Amino acid sequence: MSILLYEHSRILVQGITGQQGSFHTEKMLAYGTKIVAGVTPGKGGQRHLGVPIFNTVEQAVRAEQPDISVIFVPPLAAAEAIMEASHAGLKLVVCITEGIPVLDMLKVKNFLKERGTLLIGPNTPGIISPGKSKVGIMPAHIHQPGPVGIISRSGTLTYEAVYQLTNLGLGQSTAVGIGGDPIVGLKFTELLEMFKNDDQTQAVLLIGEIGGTAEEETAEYLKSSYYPKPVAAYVAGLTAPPGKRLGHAGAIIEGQQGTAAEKLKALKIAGVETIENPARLGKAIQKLLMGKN
Amino acid sequence: MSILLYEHSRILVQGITGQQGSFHTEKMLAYGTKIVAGVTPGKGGQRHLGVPIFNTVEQAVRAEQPDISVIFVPPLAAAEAIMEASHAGLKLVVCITEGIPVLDMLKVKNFLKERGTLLIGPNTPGIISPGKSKVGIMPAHIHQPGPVGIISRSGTLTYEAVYQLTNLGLGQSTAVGIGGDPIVGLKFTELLEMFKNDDQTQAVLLIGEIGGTAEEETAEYLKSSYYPKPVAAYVAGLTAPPGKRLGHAGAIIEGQQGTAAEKLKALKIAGVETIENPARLGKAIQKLLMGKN
Amino acid sequence: MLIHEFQAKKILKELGLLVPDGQVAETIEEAKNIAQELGFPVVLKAQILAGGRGKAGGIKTAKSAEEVGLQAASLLNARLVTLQTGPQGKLVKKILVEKYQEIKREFYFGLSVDRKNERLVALVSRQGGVEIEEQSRSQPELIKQEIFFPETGLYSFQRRNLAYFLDLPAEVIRIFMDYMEKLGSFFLSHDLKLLEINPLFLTETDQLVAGDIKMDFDDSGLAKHPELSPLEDLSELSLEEIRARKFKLNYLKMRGRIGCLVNGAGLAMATMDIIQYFGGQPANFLDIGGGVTEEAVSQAFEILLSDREVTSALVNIFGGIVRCDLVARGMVASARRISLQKPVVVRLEGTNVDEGKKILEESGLPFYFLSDFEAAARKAVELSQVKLKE
Amino acid sequence: MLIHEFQAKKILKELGLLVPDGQVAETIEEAKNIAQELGFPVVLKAQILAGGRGKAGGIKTAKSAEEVGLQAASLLNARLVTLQTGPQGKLVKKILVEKYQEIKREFYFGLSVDRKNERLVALVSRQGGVEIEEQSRSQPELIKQEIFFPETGLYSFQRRNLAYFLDLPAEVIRIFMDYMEKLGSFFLSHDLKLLEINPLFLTETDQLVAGDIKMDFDDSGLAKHPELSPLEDLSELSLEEIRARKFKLNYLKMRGRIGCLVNGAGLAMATMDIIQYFGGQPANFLDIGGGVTEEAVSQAFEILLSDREVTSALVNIFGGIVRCDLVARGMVASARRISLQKPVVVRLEGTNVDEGKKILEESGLPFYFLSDFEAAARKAVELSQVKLKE
Repeated sequence: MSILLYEHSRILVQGITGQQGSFHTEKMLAYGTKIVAGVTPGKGGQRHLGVPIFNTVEQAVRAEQPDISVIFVPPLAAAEAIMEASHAGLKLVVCITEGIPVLDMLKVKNFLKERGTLLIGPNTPGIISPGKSKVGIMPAHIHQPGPVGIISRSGTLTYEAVYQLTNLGLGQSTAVGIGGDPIVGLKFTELLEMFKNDDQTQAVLLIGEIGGTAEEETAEYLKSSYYPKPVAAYVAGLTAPPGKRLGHAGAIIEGQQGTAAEKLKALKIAGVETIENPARLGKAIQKLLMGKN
Repeated sequence: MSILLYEHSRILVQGITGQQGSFHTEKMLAYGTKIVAGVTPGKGGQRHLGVPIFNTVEQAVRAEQPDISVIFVPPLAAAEAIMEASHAGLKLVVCITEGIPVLDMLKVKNFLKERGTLLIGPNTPGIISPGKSKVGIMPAHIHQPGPVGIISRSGTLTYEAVYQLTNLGLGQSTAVGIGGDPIVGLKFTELLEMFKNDDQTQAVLLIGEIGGTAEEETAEYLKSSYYPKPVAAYVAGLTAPPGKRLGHAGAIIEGQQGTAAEKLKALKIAGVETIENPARLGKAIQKLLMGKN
Repeated sequence: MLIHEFQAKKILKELGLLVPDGQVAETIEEAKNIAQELGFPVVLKAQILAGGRGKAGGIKTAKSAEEVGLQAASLLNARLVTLQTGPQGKLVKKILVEKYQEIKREFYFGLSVDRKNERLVALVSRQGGVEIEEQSRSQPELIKQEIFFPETGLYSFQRRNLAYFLDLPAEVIRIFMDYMEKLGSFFLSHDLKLLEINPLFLTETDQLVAGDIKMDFDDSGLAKHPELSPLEDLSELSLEEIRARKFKLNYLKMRGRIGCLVNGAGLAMATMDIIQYFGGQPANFLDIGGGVTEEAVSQAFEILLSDREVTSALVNIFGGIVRCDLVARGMVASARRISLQKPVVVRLEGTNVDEGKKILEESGLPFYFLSDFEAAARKAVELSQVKLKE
Repeated sequence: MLIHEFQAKKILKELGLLVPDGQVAETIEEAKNIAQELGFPVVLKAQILAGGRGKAGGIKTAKSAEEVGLQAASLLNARLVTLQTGPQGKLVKKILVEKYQEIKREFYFGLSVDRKNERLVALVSRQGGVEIEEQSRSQPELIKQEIFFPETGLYSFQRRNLAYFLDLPAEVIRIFMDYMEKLGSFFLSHDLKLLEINPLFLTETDQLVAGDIKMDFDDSGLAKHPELSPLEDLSELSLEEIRARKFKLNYLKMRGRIGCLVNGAGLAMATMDIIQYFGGQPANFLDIGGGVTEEAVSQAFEILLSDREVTSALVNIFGGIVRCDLVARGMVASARRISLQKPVVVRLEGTNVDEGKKILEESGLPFYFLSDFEAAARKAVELSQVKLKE
């Protein structure tokens, strides 16, 4: 039945009247996402795109009981926006904003840990459960409902993967962008655990990239949990030079840590179907699903 | 078998070379307390009263594996001393120091919460399990082993209670001073829970005082837990004027909160044997114990 | 440590926040001059370290120099009795003369330590100028709070939550958020226990102005902030209290006839309580503390006995850290100095008790020794009711 | 944002910490003058934004003015190749001339973000001057770390733990604790990602002096600290990189022959990877980003095609936020400007793809359209191997 995001999920948009917020709220509404409230301090009481606006998340929560908040506020205000959502009782926050300082995110993580709020992102395209709801900025039309769960550190590369899958007739249960920053909320492992328990999902595609150790930890998790569903993985950046940031704040090989080769190796050892040709993301999953049936 | 402090408990003294630290370390050693290490930055490597000194708690822990740390450092250094002990892995800290700022203590409580360290005090005479070990500054000779657990916000008043009990031939399982400050570590309820599970303890004497709501919370706890052992309580300060601090930083009636009368009333309703005459602390317990047998 | 309204307002001004124009006067003449300079009407506010001044007539308005003179005369050097001063009231030595504010609304804003839950609380009310504890019971819907911690302070979204709760005009939201930020930082950096702005005025020109302020600093935190010590006003203390402070004695004057000298706060309270239990009234709370010197004991004893109301005394020492012989020596020294005439019941227990008793006995002074707590209390009560020999 | 050693040392000095006396020189003459003033011997250190200078010959000692001249001449305006610069090395435009330090011991002190565990780490080593990552594997017993968080910083007991671990002389313990406190505060207040003092000298006179410093600021935090922006040195960037930055393009020059223009960092990396997978070499990483303008696309395309090494290009756009028509318009504009002569393979998908294709087709320019990712990559590789028409 998909993970995190469902047909009935009630969505709050923080920063709804901004340029990005407006643009994507419109697209989300068009997809059928139930956007029940927006927050822009100072614009409370107005409506925007038909959605009621509140001055604070707390007021929005009281009036409209949203389940999920999606954040489109500028980078230096975004950490507070995440905490505000958590403080107001939201259990899932999706932060689209790119460029939040690392130290701010460390504070956010400590804040959320104590309150049990789940975070997706920041610097993520968001979440889509095709045919049900979309909370983010991904182009909706390439998606279709189906058996493949996707977890990705990248935006457009996820669209590429979805596109390949859809062209092969393979739909997606939920596609989740975990964000390209060094410090993000939910990571591969936590989402794999959710996909494990999701009936709709029959295989999972992981899209990693250079930097950090999230893929290595994932390999460890998959091995030790005897993960029951087939998993394929692609790791972008085999050609990336060390010490340089490649677009995402988190995509950087530091010292000897974070190379794509090491990550692929670890995943392969853990039994993951590793993909070297990014034009074969869909095909790899197709093979896994066929092998399964 | 007593609570918190046992015959074999290994004790570390922070601030062992200071005037207070020295004086009481000597008394504790005389009582038979197993003091295995002391900490005074800059004096590591020396010995004091036969006890090896270390520069940091961490070094002391590595070398001597203490179970409990007792703190005699000055007020503005004491909050850090508590955190240092917790950081180094100690599971129980007894802070004798009086005069730690309230905001510092709030930080300490947050720090300890995350690490699972128990704190007794600050501004406490400490803990004694008569016949076994003493970690604190109470006069040892008035104590004797026996069936009465004592939990008190006061120092000398506890000695008074112990003295009355001992004179009646009633010994103590463990006597714990929880401290006279507004923010302290373990409170009545947590210690009552420990006494509940302690075979040696057959009755508990609570000594409260004006200020705060610890006694009211205790009444709540006793009621809702159907506390199985008899409990007597005295609350000092029936004659105390409002808005004035009576010695202890925590002993102040603020607004309408914290009067002795209210506290006694709550405890009485909860089934506690309340004592109005502080010369009858021992007698009240004697009565309870006789009623029990 | 409580400080005066005018002191707290000076701090606010230094933080860049608004308070009504005004100055402190100690004489009627000064009050008139200040008022003339400010322009009329003005408000005269008695400066005492206790709340409840408004209801007690400690705050007056004046529309002319003449009125200022009359009001100032009625306030200055009078004893003001409010719900918080106790029946003896407090002597008014200073009045704050302020320009009268035209206001649209008044709020409450407070920061405090929530002792029970071990956290800090920022609280606002839509209607200030009233007693907040009472309001929180009678009209909780007017009140909103945000909890916070010293490590992180008030988050800006929390300040925004509070600001929007007050339904402030759009332009004032930011100002109030800034207001809260500055006060929150000051609270944390200076170890306050309580900071209340009540009322907080919203003026006709949409300015936020602190009508009245209460600031209570954590005594235990003062050692970190030596710059605050000049703010301490000892003039409201009794002479006995000032003397006791000098010797680091925890002393508090009460209204009874039986002086108490005890070590330990809990035992000192219990001693007061047992006196009342047996029908007497304690004349004071006195905890000589653990690190007391012979000289301090001697001072303490002298403070007790020189109280004219006192007709007997009860010394109750449970020697732990404190040695009974030291206490005895101190007592004898002062008893000799003031030639003891009041009956003193002595109960000594604990460290060096025998030596202590011996010293007292050998002094030849009229001490009554009773080792039983109850008997000692009864005796002290009994003796207090006997008329003193002239 | 990495800054130079001499810049970081200036910051340390402002924090009241010790660094060797010295100054920056851009010419041999300047170097000689500085050295004369400092007295001999001196150390000359090439100022480039990369580590590994010591082993690569970027740090020299000189005992006389003559030697300074020779060494400065060998360093200035030469390209220094270290393990961290890549094979093309970095042009040395400045050298730091410092007084030589007599030292007793050298340590390592570093503050960094532990990305995996989402916390901060303070780390010391008993033996500095070596590569710490390697040392942590080969001699972990020399190293001690304390973790901390931005809300609370390094506690003083943690600094004490680190100080005592280094077996510092008693008098130096406090100095080092103060050292760590100042740097810890600076790290937190200025959004650093990494701060390394390596080596940290203990001089013969028991002073702690920073031998070398690396400071890396979080790019995302720079907006909070406008005062830091003058520290940014763009002179080590290629002209292409400088131009790309101006238009907020994520561009990185590589050494291959196939230029890439992609939207999205992940897809851009994947595009590089697929080029290599089919035997080609990417000439660059280029993510035009989500909020790109037509002008920026046009600049990006021009940067690609004007690279002399580039023999073909692959444009891979998956239009989400980015509209294909906008990209197409930008491409056509620049292709016309520079009269496109290199073959360009174009793959457009997503938002407004048809309009985009139409614009490219109607331009009459020689674009190769391939909607399949793999086919597009193969074609780009194939074309890169064809010799350009003269």
